[in-house]
Amino acid sequence: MLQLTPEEWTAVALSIRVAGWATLLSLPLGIATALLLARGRFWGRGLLNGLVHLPLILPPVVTGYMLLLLFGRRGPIGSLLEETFGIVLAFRWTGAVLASAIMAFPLMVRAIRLAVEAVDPKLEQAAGTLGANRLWTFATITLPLILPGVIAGAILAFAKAMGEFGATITFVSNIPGETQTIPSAIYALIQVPGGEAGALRLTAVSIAVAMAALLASEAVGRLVARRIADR
Amino acid sequence: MLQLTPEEWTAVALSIRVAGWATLLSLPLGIATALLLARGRFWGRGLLNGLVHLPLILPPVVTGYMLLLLFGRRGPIGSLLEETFGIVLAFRWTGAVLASAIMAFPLMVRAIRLAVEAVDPKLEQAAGTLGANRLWTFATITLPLILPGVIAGAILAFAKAMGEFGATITFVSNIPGETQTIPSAIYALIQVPGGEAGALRLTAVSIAVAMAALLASEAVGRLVARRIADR
Amino acid sequence: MSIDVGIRHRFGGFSIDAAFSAGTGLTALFGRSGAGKTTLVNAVAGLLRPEQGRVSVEGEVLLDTERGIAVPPHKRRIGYVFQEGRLFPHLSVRQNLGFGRWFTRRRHRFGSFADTVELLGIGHLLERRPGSLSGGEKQRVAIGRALLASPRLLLMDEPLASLDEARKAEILPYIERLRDGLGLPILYVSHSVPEIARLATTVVILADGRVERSGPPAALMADPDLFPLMGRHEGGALLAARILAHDPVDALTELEVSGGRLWVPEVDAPPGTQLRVRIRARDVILAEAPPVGLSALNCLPATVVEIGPLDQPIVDVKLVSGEDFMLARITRRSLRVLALEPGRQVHAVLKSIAVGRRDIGRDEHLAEGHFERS
Amino acid sequence: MSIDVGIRHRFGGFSIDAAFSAGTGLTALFGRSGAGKTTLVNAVAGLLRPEQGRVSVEGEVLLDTERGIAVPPHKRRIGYVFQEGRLFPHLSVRQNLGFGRWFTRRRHRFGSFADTVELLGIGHLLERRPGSLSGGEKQRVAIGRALLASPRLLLMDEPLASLDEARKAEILPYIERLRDGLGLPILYVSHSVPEIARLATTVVILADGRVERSGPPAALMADPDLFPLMGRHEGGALLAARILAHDPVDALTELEVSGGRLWVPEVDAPPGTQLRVRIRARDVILAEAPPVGLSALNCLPATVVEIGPLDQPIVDVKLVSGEDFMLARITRRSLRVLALEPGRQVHAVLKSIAVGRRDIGRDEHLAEGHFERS
Amino acid sequence: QIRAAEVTVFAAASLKNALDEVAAGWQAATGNTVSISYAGSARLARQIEQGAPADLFISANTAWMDHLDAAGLIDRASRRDLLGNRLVLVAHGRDAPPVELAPGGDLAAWLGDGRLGEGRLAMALVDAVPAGIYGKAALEHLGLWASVADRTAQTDNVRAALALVALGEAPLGIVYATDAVAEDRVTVVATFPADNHPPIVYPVALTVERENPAAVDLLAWLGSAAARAAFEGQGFSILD
Ligand SMILES: Nc1ncnc2c1ncn2[C@@H]1O[C@H](COP(=O)(O)OP(=O)(O)OP(=O)(O)O)[C@@H](O)[C@H]1O
Ligand SMILES: Nc1ncnc2c1ncn2[C@@H]1O[C@H](COP(=O)(O)OP(=O)(O)OP(=O)(O)O)[C@@H](O)[C@H]1O
Ligand SMILES: [Mg+2]
Ligand SMILES: [Mg+2]
Repeated sequence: MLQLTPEEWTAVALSIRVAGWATLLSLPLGIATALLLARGRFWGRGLLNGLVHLPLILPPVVTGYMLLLLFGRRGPIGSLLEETFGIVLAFRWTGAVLASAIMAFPLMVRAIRLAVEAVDPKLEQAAGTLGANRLWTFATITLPLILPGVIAGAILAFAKAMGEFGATITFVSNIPGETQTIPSAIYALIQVPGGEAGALRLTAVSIAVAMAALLASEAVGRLVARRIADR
Repeated sequence: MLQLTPEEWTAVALSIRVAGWATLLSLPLGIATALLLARGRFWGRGLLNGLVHLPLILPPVVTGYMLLLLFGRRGPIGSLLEETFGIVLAFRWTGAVLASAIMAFPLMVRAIRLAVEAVDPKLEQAAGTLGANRLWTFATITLPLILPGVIAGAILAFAKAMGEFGATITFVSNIPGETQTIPSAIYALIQVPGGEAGALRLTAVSIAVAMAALLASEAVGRLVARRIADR
Repeated sequence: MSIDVGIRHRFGGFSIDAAFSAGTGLTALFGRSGAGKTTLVNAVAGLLRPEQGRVSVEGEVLLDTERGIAVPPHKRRIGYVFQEGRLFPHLSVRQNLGFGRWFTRRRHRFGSFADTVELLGIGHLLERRPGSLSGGEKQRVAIGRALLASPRLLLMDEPLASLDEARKAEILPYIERLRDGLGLPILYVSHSVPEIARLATTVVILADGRVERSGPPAALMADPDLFPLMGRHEGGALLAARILAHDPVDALTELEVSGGRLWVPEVDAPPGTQLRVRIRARDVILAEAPPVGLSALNCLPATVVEIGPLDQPIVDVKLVSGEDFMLARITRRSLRVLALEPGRQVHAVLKSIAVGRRDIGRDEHLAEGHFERS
Repeated sequence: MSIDVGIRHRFGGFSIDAAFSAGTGLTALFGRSGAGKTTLVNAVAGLLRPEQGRVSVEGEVLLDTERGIAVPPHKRRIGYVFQEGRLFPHLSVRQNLGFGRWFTRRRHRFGSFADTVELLGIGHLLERRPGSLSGGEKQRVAIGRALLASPRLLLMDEPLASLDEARKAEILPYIERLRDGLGLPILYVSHSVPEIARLATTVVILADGRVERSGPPAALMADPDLFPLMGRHEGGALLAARILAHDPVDALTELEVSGGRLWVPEVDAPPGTQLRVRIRARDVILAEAPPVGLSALNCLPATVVEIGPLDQPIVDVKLVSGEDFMLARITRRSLRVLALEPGRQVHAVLKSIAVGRRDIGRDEHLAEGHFERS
Repeated sequence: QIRAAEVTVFAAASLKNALDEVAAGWQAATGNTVSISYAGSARLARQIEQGAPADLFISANTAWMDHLDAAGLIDRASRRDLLGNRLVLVAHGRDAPPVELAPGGDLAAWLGDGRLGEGRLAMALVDAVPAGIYGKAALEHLGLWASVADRTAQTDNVRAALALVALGEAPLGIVYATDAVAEDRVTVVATFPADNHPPIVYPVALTVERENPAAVDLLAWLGSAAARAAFEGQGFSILD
């Protein structure tokens, strides 16, 4: 059953690559945003919070369309990026990374934020009295303590990225080998008669990959949690 | 700009209803699942965890199709429900509730689970020594302590349900007044040239509703968190 | 037997294998940091399930690993004042205090909310949340919470550790009342010898997870071997005493002990009341003849029965006065100067005020100790 | 002035408005539970930003709300032993201990890791995580962690509260060494009068957020007004003393105090060393004439200068012996029997062993106290 | 440009089977490579508007091709109607009896046998997706729309409508003939006359911004005999 065609394999590989990069690249920003939202007291906090949640609220097509308008070659940001850095996102796998990352962002931020809110500031204060500045305190105390949340956020993001379809196909289309991820491939397959078997196979592969990632993250998460548990 | 047609208003009202019920109904199950996953030590824990994450990993169409297979009138569960309880989900707004709830479930469970894992079991032990059995301990100690996570999970679920499109339309299709939620309406609008304005209006409404819910939940969350913070 | 505990358990590098029985009254667990006191108490409360063990309270078996019995904590009706507070952060102080009351049958209840709050001096904190309480305030709320659950056994793990002397002095008599008035069995962990001397019916000394000694406090406190553990200046004798009369003019009370009479600062109890009086070895001066013109009011005739090791600069001299043993700590030089030796008749001189309020406890139990000891 | 603190702050129902200055040495904060000790210490550490206040340590201004100065905690180089431990749960004991060392410049470092671990007896815990440590073990690790950060000011909030006597006895001399050897200023919160009497250079007594008294411990300990706060049996005099000679045979040390000579259990310091000796009022017996045939070795001639309120059953008699004030607590009856009155010549009799190891502290500072007092 | 030697085609998703076959033939014959992005016509057209690297666009309806044409994004000279399709009424089950399509009346009456019953008529979105638009037009033409307007179950694509019928969730559905061919759980019970609805055409055109000259060749290949065979094999009609 798992006899995938080369094209399907390409889609699988691409999906993993896209989901992996999307998770990895958005992680620092996700942590920073979670920290800001959990700890920050600034004007526009509510706005930022809303913005982060937008991709969740909007139908994916709309998000994809907005990305297309903004980051497309004709879009204001897209053209800027291309001119100044030579970075093209539209219709490239990098664009798929952007789309998945944005769609997964609210999930990641929420998970990390919950973890941040659970950190006892008294421990951070203690690190301060021992000479650690904010950055060091973050690196040695806060970050390790929120690690379970970071892992949970990362795995949510990865899973979401693996399954993301609407925004991705709208933003970067469905070009085999470049932007055709598993969900797009499944979509193409079920648009025509006789594609179901292929769709099923791809679904199975997708589940397998995501489950492997899930199990790995759970294992790491438990390990980390055990280390932290002050019990 | 916010001059919606009566049909669009119907879609807005329906979306709120669907998202609201989806959130409310899945909450108890979400809490239970989160507890099981966080605290349980049973065979099949990994499986349950995987199952919960499935809707995130799968392209929404696939999830919708599976729902159709299982909960359709001809599906094993669907027919059972209809025969024994007279509950019909297919082509009903109740089906939309089911689809949104399932799509939002992984988000809800993760948030709550993180909160459960942050609860200090020593406090629950203390409640035990004071005579509270497990149920009372849960109601008086655990639940209040995980409330911020529950609220975060609920708002994530609500937002997700407001934006859910793929699984819903596949499962219950698009029946104005019954199953046509905002995302379906938006989708229909952007399929035709020149439909952008309409889509934009609906998008704005959708954002407004979700933001209101978000702000409310944040406010409640802060209140709760302040009460809990043992700082 | 009121409490019967025997457990065996192993953590990474630490293993505990301890058993003790204690009658009614207050059983003090004493031992150095890391000796296993909290572990033992947790097993009694049901929070630790030891590899092997048996716990019974007033005849009811709460744990018996061999017979597979393990009553869950919430059915044990055991109040536990934790070493680290464990107040519920989301509940107000009032709600924390009332928590256990909820689950207590009306007929089991004792102690009123108002009285407990008053005693602990936490009336002004009732609407606060525990998060911002001071260390001592938290501890007091924790005590109140456990008491108000009206348990049938009270576990207290260093309950007074971060309280000031004045507050301690207010709470100690209350614990005595619980012990005697209500007959509530108490398992009490403390590093403070004065507290233990005053409160304990039985002392269990733990060292490295094993019971090193156990018995009535009188015997243990007078055991010079244990002085290093207790801090040398706290050791001494516990005498059973009875109130003879009060002298309202000088505000003194005359006690009868087996070896004679003692004047101590007024004790608030009617003549005839049985008391326990701690006489620290450090406070006892030995004299060849009853001294005159001295502000020390008490002088008990005594006979030297034993003299501690002479290689120490300070020597513990064991005396018998009436039926009671007493200890006096003196320098080697005084020993030589007074030419003390077993059999020698001396006089034990003691200031009245050396017997402070916290050295006098009510006691119905010490008598038992008496018999066991002899 | 080494530490200069003045803060004003208001929480819901509690307001603190306290200021004190302290020279080098150890400043003890003393006061009942909820008096505001931890609040004050937090302000010094920079963890609480008071509404109004000024904090300076050795001339460096750390906080001055008026000038808008607030040095962040991590730049203050202040070691803080918290009342509740606050160990990092995700780090091993070793990592917890080493945490501050990381951030300390090499030239500022003092104390070796190995020695500190040895002193605190936590060598066997190094690879453990704090979660499963016993209460006392946690406290010891917390002390080690603060010390190993090599701070220039040490804050200790009830650091020894849950330690056993033997462990305390090991740690106290170390704190003295920090205070004297390294000249490390220390702000020390404690409810234990013996600890304060032994360690403090300055005592600040807080009540209800206000400084009620502050000054050298000798003056405060001898102040009967403060006895209720300290627990009556702990009050007494602190005498400046100098070692005259050792008697190796009896293992006694002869001290010179202003009123005469005292024999106390051997002190491990060379002749000439300045000490402080605490003489509890409860331990002093007054005699009309130097007694004979008594095991009490010390007898200082003294003059009664003042007699405490006579409406109390127990009376504090203030004596002057040489240049020093002393206190004796006696019963009203003894007062009458001995017919004491101001001006009367008496003899203060004291057992050698009443001066325990924890009553003798090294002291370069008490002399200052002397002058301030007069 | 990413792949200079590669022709990029944006094609309506329903063409996948046939077009994959045609592309394989062209690749074999010319040695060129082709990469085809299948998605809904609306998506693809919007992407071309935003500068997508498409050389050739095959739309499932004329509206989006017209839209691009108006925007000046396609090579007007190259535009032609490539394929046609038929709209059919399908019923659940292997051997549902055929029905005669006659104008007028009530749907139930129209079916004569109450086959719709309480069930719904599965269609693609009637205001948005081409198959739905055509279906609604056909029903209106027959005067039946009013009776089924609130009995439809509309999906976001025609395959989903087919799935509803295949699973028996909806007794009847309106789909393309090409979809019905390969699904053996449904029976085509009627074919809508071509004049009942706007012509179902798949227009094709080169984009203005095409960067690969081979695209012209591929466009020509779409009219070749081999290509015709492939399209017809999937049930499409060849229009030119
Ligand atoms: N989960 C555990 N894993 C390993 N060692 C443990 C664990 N729990 C307790 N210990 C060890 O068991 C010993 C006894 O701990 P316990 O808490 O009973 O001591 P304690 O007598 O209460 O000491 P303290 O007076 O310091 O509170 C300690 O050395 C402690 O480190
Ligand atoms: N955030 C706060 N809100 C309200 N009251 C507070 C807050 N923090 C402290 N307090 C109150 O201020 C008083 C002083 O607290 P602090 O912790 O300084 O006491 P403390 O002297 O250290 O007492 P203890 O010896 O019990 O630790 C207490 O009554 C406490 O309840
Ligand atoms: Mg303990
Ligand atoms: Mg405090």
